[in-house]
Amino acid sequence: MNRQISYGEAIREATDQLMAENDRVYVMGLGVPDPKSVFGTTRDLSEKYGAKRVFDMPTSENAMTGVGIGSALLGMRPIMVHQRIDFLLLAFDQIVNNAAKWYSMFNGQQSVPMVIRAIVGRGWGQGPQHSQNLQAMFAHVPGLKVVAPALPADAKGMLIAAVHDNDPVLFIEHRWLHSTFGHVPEDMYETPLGKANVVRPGSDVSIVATSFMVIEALRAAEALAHEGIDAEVVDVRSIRPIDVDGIMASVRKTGRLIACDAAWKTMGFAGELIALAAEHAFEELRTPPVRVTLPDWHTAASPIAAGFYYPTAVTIANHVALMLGKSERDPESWALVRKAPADQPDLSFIGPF
Amino acid sequence: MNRQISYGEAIREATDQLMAENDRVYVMGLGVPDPKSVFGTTRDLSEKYGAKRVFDMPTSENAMTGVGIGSALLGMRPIMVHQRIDFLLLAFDQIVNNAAKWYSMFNGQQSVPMVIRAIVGRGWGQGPQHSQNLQAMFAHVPGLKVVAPALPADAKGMLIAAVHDNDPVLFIEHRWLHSTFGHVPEDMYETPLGKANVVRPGSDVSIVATSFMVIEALRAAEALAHEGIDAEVVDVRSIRPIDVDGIMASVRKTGRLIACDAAWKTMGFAGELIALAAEHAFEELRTPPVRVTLPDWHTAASPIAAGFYYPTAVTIANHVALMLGKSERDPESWALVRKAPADQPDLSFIGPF
Amino acid sequence: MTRSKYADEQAGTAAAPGLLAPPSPADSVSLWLYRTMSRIRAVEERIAEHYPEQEMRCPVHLSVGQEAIAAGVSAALEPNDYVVSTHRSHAHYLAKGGDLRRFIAEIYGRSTGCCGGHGGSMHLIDLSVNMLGSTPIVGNIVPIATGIAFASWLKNEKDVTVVYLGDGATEEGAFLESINFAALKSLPIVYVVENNFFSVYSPLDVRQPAARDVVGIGKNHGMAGARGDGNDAEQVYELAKAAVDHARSGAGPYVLELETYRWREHCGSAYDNDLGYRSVAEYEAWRGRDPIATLERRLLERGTLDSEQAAQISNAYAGEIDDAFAFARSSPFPDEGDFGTVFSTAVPGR
Amino acid sequence: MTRSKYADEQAGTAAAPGLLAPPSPADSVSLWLYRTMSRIRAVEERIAEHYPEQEMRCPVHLSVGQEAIAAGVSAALEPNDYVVSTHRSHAHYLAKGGDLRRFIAEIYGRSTGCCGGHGGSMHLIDLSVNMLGSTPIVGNIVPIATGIAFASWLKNEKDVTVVYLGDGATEEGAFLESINFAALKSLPIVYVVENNFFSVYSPLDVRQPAARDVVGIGKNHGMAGARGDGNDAEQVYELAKAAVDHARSGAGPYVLELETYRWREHCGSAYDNDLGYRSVAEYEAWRGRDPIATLERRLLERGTLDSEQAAQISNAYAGEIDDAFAFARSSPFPDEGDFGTVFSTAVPGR
Ligand SMILES: Cc1ncc(C[n+]2csc(CCOP(=O)(O)OP(=O)(O)O)c2C)c(N)n1
Ligand SMILES: Cc1ncc(C[n+]2csc(CCOP(=O)(O)OP(=O)(O)O)c2C)c(N)n1
Ligand SMILES: [Mg+2]
Ligand SMILES: [Mg+2]
Repeated sequence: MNRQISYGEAIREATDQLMAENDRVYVMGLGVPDPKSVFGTTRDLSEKYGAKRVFDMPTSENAMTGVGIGSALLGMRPIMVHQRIDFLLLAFDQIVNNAAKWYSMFNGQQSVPMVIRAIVGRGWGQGPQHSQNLQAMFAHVPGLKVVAPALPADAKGMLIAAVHDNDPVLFIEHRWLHSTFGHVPEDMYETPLGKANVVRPGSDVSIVATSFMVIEALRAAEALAHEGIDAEVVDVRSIRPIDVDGIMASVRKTGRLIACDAAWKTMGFAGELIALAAEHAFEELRTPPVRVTLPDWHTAASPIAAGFYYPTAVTIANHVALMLGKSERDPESWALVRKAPADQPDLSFIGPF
Repeated sequence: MNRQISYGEAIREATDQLMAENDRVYVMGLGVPDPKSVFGTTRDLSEKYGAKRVFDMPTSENAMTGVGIGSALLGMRPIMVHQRIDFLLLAFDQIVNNAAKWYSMFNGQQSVPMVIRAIVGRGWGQGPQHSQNLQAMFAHVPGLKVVAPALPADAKGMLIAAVHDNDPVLFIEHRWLHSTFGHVPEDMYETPLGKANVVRPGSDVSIVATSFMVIEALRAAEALAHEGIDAEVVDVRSIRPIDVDGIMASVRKTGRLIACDAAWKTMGFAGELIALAAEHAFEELRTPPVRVTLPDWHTAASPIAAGFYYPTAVTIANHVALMLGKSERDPESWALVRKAPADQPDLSFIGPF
Repeated sequence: MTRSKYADEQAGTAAAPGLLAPPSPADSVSLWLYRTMSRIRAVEERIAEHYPEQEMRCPVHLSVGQEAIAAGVSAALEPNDYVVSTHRSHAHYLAKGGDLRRFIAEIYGRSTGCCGGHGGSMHLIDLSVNMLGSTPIVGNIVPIATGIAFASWLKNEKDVTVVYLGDGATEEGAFLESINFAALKSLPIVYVVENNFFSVYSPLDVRQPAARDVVGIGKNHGMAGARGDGNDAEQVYELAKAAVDHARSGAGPYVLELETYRWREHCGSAYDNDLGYRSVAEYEAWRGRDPIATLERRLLERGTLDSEQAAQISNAYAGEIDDAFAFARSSPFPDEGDFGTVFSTAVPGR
Repeated sequence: MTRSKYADEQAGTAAAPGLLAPPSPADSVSLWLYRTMSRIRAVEERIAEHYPEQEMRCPVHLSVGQEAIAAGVSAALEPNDYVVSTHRSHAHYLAKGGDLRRFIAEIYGRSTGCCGGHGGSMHLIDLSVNMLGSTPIVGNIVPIATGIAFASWLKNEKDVTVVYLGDGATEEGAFLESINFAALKSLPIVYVVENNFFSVYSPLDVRQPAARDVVGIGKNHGMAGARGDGNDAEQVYELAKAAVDHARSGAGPYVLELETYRWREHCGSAYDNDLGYRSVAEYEAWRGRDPIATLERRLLERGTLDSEQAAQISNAYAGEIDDAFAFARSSPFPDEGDFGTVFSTAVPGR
């Protein structure tokens, strides 16, 4: 059976199954039980599992993170939900100093099985304080797992793996992925954390991408195929731990790396990928690796800015062509690329996000 | 005149001169006016400039950062002091969302001329929550300047430049540098932000290092010189903006890069240096670049851990030798390297820090 | 009712033509409140009208129904006093005298906007009237405000800072940290808590214990404070006047909790009672307490206004608003080169 | 004085040999308090004696002078109740029954330490007595404690959580956020604020307004609370008993503010009155209120103890302490391989 459901629904289903499986799982966050239920990802759960296990919380991101951690020490499995990852800036102390360290600083006597779902966005005038992708900061911290599935099946499988995992996991969802569809098995299953995934095999170049950039990378690869370029697309999935072996296998094979990440360039995850390639695939690299990222400035609210700010399939494909020494691009192939304003995932989307 | 003063005294002198120059400069922080005066770096300032301009604060790192920012909007020039950078985890929201963005999000109408001094440490049983070096997280954020001078003269010149600068500057001091001595001019002067510095010219390899790792790199270079290896040591000084041109000039010249940073490896600043080298010095690189960093785990309190945790001159020199194909090291040259327990800067140091 | 700096003339003495102009200090306080609220309402209703066109491509948080607080507090302020606010700042910006054209242009993402298109609706600023900015991270403007007041204190200046915050924002630790410092240093600041009983769709009772008392929390820091009806503009003005006078006199910070109600959806322009997060009866009860109608009734009773004048005022702002929207829509978008500068002091490196 | 679970026998009935052993539930409460405080004092004085040898290579924050709080609160707890604490947690750990050998070994950085050498003095833990840990980032254990109590609440368990925090920690926003949530959910938790008037060398008056009232802040969240003499162990016990009973009954959280004084330096083992941050007169006045001597006087007056027994108790712990130090010093350091594991669930990647 090839059941197609959305990424958002996959998250809801995983949560539902997790809560049914283990009564220690609870879900908290601003708006979790409200009528919009975090873009539908927690729909009906409070009705099904009760207000004690599915609840709203005060606007107290810092302490509420600590509350999750403390409860995890007593065996609970909290899933904390944030409509925007930006709000986690208030909770860095709890996440870095307590969640990420508890296991090792107390010599493995206790662990913190907590999942923090955090949504990142793109476009629609969010402006500088509601649009960041802070994964690099979290991925720097030993003891934290950070994942960012791109496909609905992985969203379900990795959320289940994350809740089953004994360590704190930051689970990053891109808002533009919620409405993407794909095959998702009905049963419970785990997609392993720490493993990248080759979503499109190819031989000429490795496009290694995170989260929504995987979608852009696939679009770019499709367009490039029409120009005779065979790109491999690797979905990073796990920002930390990084699947160095898996990703480097691709880079060693193609000898070319385009690292795509929808976050700031400097000190971002794309740079780490390039550093790893320089260390681990030095001999095989045929051209200088390239980062495709957000520029090093703050998101501006004006819709016009989206066009300058967000890298797309076109950006990626241009870089690939340049890397392969093709100066001319085939206009035909661009028919394949998404047509919508730069600040909208598709024309059906009505703001505000 | 070759006046030698300590790094800590250089900071005190710079602050004193800044406060005398401009009555908008004020200094706040836990312990700033107390008898220990933040390791002496704010000694006598409250007596000289009064309790209104040099003051202690509540243990409220988040709001007090905002207080600094708000006051800067009205033309004040706050210097905020933290005895450990770890405490800034509580203030990420104010630093990232407000300080770093105010200038661009309000279209350049106001800026935030605030300096945050943050001390990083090494050794002496600080344990996992009092020993971090979080510069990579801050260096990811557009709109923040992050500096980490290694030499007393730069400590003075860069603090003066930072307070004169109209943007928020995170000024990172390594605790083990406070008691190092060097020539420091008496007059006020600025050392430009955003510029690296070749502290030891050489031709065989570029050891690019931050903060206290510059001292270790110089020790390593000295030892290596006795083995006939001519290492260039570059003091990064400015973690962000990164002096890409200056640093890459060295890497292009030697074709070899050892990136040294006393912070976690993955997603750390050393990785960014290597990524930059792969992008900008691809043709010139002769060997895979190498990171010398802390390992990806949390500082353990036991003194024995310091020996496993902190990279030293020996670590650096071993990597250089390996990179240059020398498998044997000359034991003679090690007489040059510091002899003290791994958790102490020198034998005169008495804990606790 | 005491007089403010705006009250050089008696109520009702402002000439009819004045009624058609934007509120000005020549009005009596009550008339000024009425005109200011009417103007804010007219502006926001126009935003709501056009918002579905998807040309204002950024979130908007309307304060329709909550205008009395912005008006009443602003009437108590001197021009040099400072104001900062949150995601829901339209009313605060306008009441403080923020430029209408630049506000609308900002929502339209144009280069002529008050942030040149960088900020959008959640980052309003007009330095010419000491509206120093607004930010949408809940609670994070509160320390900034405290710092502004601290700078006044350091400089021995008498300007008062007002920060508007929601009931939700008082749940952030930054609020406690800020009032503690403000009380410690006796800073000239007024914390205006607009309690509209909701944070997005979450009612107070899922976020705060029933007994929670934000004025009391202030008192336990030695801070003066008061609670009042946020839909009664004259009451707000009286309370704000006392609070601002207190702060200006050097007696220290003040917390004012004002109860009110948001009519339209949390973010966006529609009505959202269909979502079921609040009862229609509750909503209707609050609509019955419309701050503008309430004050209008009083002014008619008092003879300050007649009904013709009232109608005139209600319609007085359409032209100005037409102009602001036309200005916004005809203004150019920023260029690519207008983005990307993150530093005020340029330095080498990247 | 009411009886605790430890009070199966009357005061004074514990046999003399028992006096030489570590405190046990067989004691009367007051005797237990006296013995517990004496033991903590003896342990910490021994740490102070050896600390200058620079073999305990980590910060230590002694609670000499503050023992009554740890003792009095712990006497009110059931074994299953949870405790967490701060940088200054030696007394809390010992009073809850934390293992002495593993504590000393931890300060010596040995593999036999309660954190295997990972934590040092600021991260004490003994799961066998539900001492769940301590952390030195000021205030950051408070939300953790609240979460532990929340888990009890979720599971409908009656265990009470106690979190110790300093006067400085109440300045962190996390404190407000935590009590708000605890009050919202009526969690079984007692916030024990040890007000020793200083944060490092900074007195209260540079950090908090004079009128600040932490019990009042709790009350403004509908939280019960009380203030008391933190140097009177029996009073602490009475107050703690009421607080713990309240929390256990489901009536919700409780805040207890207890005033006390640190005798030795903030961090380290020396005396530091020479620094001049506090007056010697103040220090001497507080030394005159030594919690151990105070209780001893009372017990002698009451005839619960005679002076010989008192002396016996004071000296009763030397052997146990000798043993713990010998154990620590003879324990091996961790191996290199004992470090570096940051995950409980191993996954591929790095
Ligand atoms: C730190 C943070 N958490 C959550 C949000 C999401 N959010 C946006 S507005 C809002 C409501 C805040 O409620 P309140 O302060 O009462 O203001 P109101 O919208 O009622 O005016 C929330 C929770 C945010 N912007 N920032
Ligand atoms: C967030 C943070 N800020 C500052 C410090 C430095 N610091 C360590 S202990 C301490 C004193 C805290 O005072 P209090 O809470 O009253 O505890 P006490 O030491 O008096 O027992 C401070 C400020 C810290 N550890 N964490
Ligand atoms: Mg509200
Ligand atoms: Mg204290």
